[in-house]
Amino acid sequence: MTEPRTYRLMLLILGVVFAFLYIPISVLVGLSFNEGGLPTAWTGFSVKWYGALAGNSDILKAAGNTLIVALFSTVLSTLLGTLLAVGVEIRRRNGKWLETIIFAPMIIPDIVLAIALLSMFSLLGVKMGLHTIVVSHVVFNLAFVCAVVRARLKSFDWSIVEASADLGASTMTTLYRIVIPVLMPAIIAGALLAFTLSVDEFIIAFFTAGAGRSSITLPMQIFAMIRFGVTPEINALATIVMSVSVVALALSQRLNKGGLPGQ
Amino acid sequence: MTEPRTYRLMLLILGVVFAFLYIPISVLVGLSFNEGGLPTAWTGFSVKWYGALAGNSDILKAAGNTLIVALFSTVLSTLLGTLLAVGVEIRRRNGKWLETIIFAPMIIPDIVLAIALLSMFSLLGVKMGLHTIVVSHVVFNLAFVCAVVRARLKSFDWSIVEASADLGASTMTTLYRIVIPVLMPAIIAGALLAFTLSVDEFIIAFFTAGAGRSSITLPMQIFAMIRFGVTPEINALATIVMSVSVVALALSQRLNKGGLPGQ
Amino acid sequence: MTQAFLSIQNVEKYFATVRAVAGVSLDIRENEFFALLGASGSGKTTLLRMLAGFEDISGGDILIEGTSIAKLPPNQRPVNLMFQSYALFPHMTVAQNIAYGLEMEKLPKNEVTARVADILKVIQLGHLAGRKPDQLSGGQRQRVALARALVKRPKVLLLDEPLGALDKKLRSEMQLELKRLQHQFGITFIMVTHDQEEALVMADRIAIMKDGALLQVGPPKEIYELPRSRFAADFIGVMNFLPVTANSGAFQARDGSPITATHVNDAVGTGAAVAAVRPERLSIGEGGENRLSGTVSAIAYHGLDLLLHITTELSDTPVIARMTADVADRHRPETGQPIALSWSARDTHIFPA
Amino acid sequence: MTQAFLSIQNVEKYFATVRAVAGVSLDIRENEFFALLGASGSGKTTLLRMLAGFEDISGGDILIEGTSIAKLPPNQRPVNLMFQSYALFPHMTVAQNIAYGLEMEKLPKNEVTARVADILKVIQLGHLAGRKPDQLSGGQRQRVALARALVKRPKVLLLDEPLGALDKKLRSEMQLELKRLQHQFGITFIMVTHDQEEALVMADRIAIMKDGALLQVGPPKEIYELPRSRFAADFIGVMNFLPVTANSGAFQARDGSPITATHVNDAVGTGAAVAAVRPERLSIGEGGENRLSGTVSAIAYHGLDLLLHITTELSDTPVIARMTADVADRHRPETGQPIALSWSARDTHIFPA
Repeated sequence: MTEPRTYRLMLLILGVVFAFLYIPISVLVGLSFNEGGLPTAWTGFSVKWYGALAGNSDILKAAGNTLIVALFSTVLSTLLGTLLAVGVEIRRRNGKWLETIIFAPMIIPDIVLAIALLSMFSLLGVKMGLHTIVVSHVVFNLAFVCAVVRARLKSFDWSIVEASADLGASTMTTLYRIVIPVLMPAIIAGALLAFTLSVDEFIIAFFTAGAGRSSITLPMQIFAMIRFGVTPEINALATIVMSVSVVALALSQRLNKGGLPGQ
Repeated sequence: MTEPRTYRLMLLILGVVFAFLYIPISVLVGLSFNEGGLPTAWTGFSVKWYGALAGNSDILKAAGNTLIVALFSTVLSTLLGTLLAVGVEIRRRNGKWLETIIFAPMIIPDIVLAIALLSMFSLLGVKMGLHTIVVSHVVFNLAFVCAVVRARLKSFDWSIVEASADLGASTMTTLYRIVIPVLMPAIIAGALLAFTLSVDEFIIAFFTAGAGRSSITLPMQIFAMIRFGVTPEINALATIVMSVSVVALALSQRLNKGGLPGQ
Repeated sequence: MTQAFLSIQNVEKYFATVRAVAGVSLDIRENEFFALLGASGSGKTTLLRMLAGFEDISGGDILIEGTSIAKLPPNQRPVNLMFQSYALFPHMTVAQNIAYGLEMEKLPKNEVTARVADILKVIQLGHLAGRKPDQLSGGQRQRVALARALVKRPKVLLLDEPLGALDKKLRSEMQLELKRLQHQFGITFIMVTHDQEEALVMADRIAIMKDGALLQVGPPKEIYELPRSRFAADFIGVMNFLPVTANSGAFQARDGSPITATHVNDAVGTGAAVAAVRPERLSIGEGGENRLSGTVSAIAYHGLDLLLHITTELSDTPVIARMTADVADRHRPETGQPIALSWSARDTHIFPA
Repeated sequence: MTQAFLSIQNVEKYFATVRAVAGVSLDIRENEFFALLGASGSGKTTLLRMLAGFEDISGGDILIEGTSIAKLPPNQRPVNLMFQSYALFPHMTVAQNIAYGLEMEKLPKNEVTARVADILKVIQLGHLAGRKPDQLSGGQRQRVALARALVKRPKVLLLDEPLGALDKKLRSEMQLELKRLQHQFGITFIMVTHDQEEALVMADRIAIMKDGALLQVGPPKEIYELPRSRFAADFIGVMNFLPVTANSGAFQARDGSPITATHVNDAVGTGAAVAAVRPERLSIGEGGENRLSGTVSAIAYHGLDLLLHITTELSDTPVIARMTADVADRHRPETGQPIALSWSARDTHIFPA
């Protein structure tokens, strides 16, 4: 398994495949700092396209909306997701069906979720706006937060809860002084994941934002702008969105080694 | 922690939150079987909207495209992802940087990946179509397949590889008779995950499909149709897409307990 | 009669329809070091968890100094448990772990500090007060867990396999250390263990549990030397069993030779029975009332002692005889050699077959 | 001189700059049961893995019947390894696991089938041939792993902690069973273990490893009774150490009393040294050349034997004396009692302090 030839083949595949990923990403980031803004020539380093973003009130509005949606949906989904994870773990005997119900949203395609929520809000006659995006993102994020906290709970030593009771603590004291502090890294990791998912999410936000431009978010803004081709502003915006995601998820992973979905 | 009051509160939260998820999904599925097709009244069970889909050549074309893209990208990303996972595990000493490179695509927002790939194909002057979607989906899926196989490799007992060599097997024999059979459930689980991700994926396909309608996929078709409101055909189409996802991921999870991202 | 310190009265436990503990009655004395000894599934841990309050009892009662504690939740019982996994709080330092139980009693801060410092001195970990549990060795963690429970000055300390997670050398050191601490604190200890040697070395009295019931209760010497059932004889230490035929109080081995025994179990009737004798009670040559001869089939050298495996007509499995090093020096046994052993009637037990 | 069967010649192993094995030379005889005994980190496992071919050697050579195998990959060595984890193939049945190694030799199908059936009979698992490894008990898995290696008829079978994963009772059964199988197959066994009792019971010869080097090589009795270093004396069994002062071949204990010893280590000079004696060699009363008196501070009852802990002026730690049950019956020792012990010069070792 460790013969040099096999390993060299592996490296080659790695190289080719990731060239397809990292070259375009690097080009995108590079161009966002290119004075001239054109892919044809490097005319010098500049942050002028970032400056241009700051001068664009549509984009500032979209960034503000994204932040509002992300913050509210993160706080709500973290609270609810943590409670659910702990609740499910305690009532493990209730078994499979509860878990299936909770994790199903991770399986349901985003576009189907988007249509379903849109129909729901229409049927109920709810006027759509940032609040409906927040509710939708809570529904969308909840399962992910719950999954991160549950992953941590799998290695949680429940005997410390019994030890706390044995030493004279009430249920509430045990919750505040033992359970929550021990779970805190996973809770924060879950929150950071929820934040990133919300910032990056396009299709659910697109469907549940309602008509007009007042509730537009950053991915929607990028989507709208791209009809006119990939401009330097889009590159700058994409670089910012990517940076936020990468930083938040790197933090999340650090806090919660092995508990990040898919790792 | 097990007091009835806490538990009842938990159940209530669970109920409210998941009502927001499951009621709209149920309504969507229900309406797709409603003779009249309108949310206002149930006029009888019917599969006529599914029949209507079968008579719509645009939709059939999109379904065909989706299948082609999903199959090719699944086969390629499963092959490459498995090789990578095994390679990385063997060269664990090369450490963190290799892992970061491989899993970064899971962190990069889809919309940024979409823009980067679009720019790349434009720069290279590649004519876009189904083939560019396939390449893009391979890049997008690879990290997920790799993650699923790696999760299984974490509990893989490498001493069986040494035992195989000790008993006289060559590296290739060990690979075919020991490593691949033991990893097979995870490889199939990874393939099913890749298939679902590819079927459901909207924004990368949208950006890398090129102009015109020839390379349209199902999520793109739904997106196009929804401009005219949520029609019974959309409900039927969404139900089909969701069923494919749910079945594939349920299978995947069964095959690979604990190895599915986020579980 | 004076009342027992801790009285377990006909306690039962059902999990759904499965009976885990079957009507156990047991009186434990003040300051006693008591061991519940049994294999996994014998109900010993369930009984311990009922004493701690983590399982409610399906029937019977538990009293401490005459007062029932059966209905009290765990945080109100004058009883503390040292968990097998130690269950230290990973986000707290050693000192914070130990202080936690005292803070729950709402003691003044300076008293908490003083008592934590005192017990840290006793367990000789004062210099590690600021460490987190994952920075401690297994033996240190064990002592912190013990201190955390002892600092509450419980009436009864429960210990769940207290030495199970330690390695061999450390375990035999901690056996005597735990016993010393129990004397020093004057607290009743109830220990659950599956390790018979641990129970023999540490406990004042041992209860052997099987299938949720008590099989035999007594001091270690009595348990080892006067087992009251074949199971107990086999479970503790090594025991040779020879099939015999019983006939109005006389016993015959397979080859017809008589076996005399001081300890005949009440359940022995007429017909098939077994005679039991420990390997260390067999000696070379004549000297005891009972005799056997055979061939040495294997010699297991343990340094300290030899164990001779002797094939004999008296039973299907080899008879095991212990030979101390000085005896071995004189006799120099070899595989294949014929050998004659004898043992006395007072070391012989008869059980039903 | 005839050539050795397996010859390890000045073998070294460096991991980066860390020396794991330091110039080990060792000749192992045909059909020998050899044990490499050491703590974790002593280099014993690295040495075993170099014999199997999983680590290449940094220096020296390994020969079997005069031919170097040092450069051969694992799949071409006439050597098989039984892994500590057993390393059974989880997707294959017991029979398929055992057949795998024979299939690699491209043997005809009917011969493979016959040899698998034969070895299944030997390990008495014929009825489980169709089971997967996860449907077997620990003891059964161990026997399948052994059969899978033995069926290849290797010249040397390497065993990595072969009984490490088994529970106590099963382990002592399997000790003699393994030894019996080794005799039956006539194959050289090299076992790595950290358990000194396992090495004493099973091996024909033992090598004690420490820091990558061999400390002492010899048969179990020699290793136990004639340790050539203080480390070896302490590592195997229990040993009492008494500080003494050496003066031109005469030794004085702390209280001035003379200690006579047959076994004086070459490295002992003038000044501080230690006298060593095993607990089972101390006896009550006068009788040996050496004497000590003290107070019984603790009695550890092990059933079979008592261990007396005796505080004495001769050393800081208590002296441990083993008392067999029949002696204890006569003397009835009690804590706090004064006691006088003696032992003979031929059981006394002197090591450098």
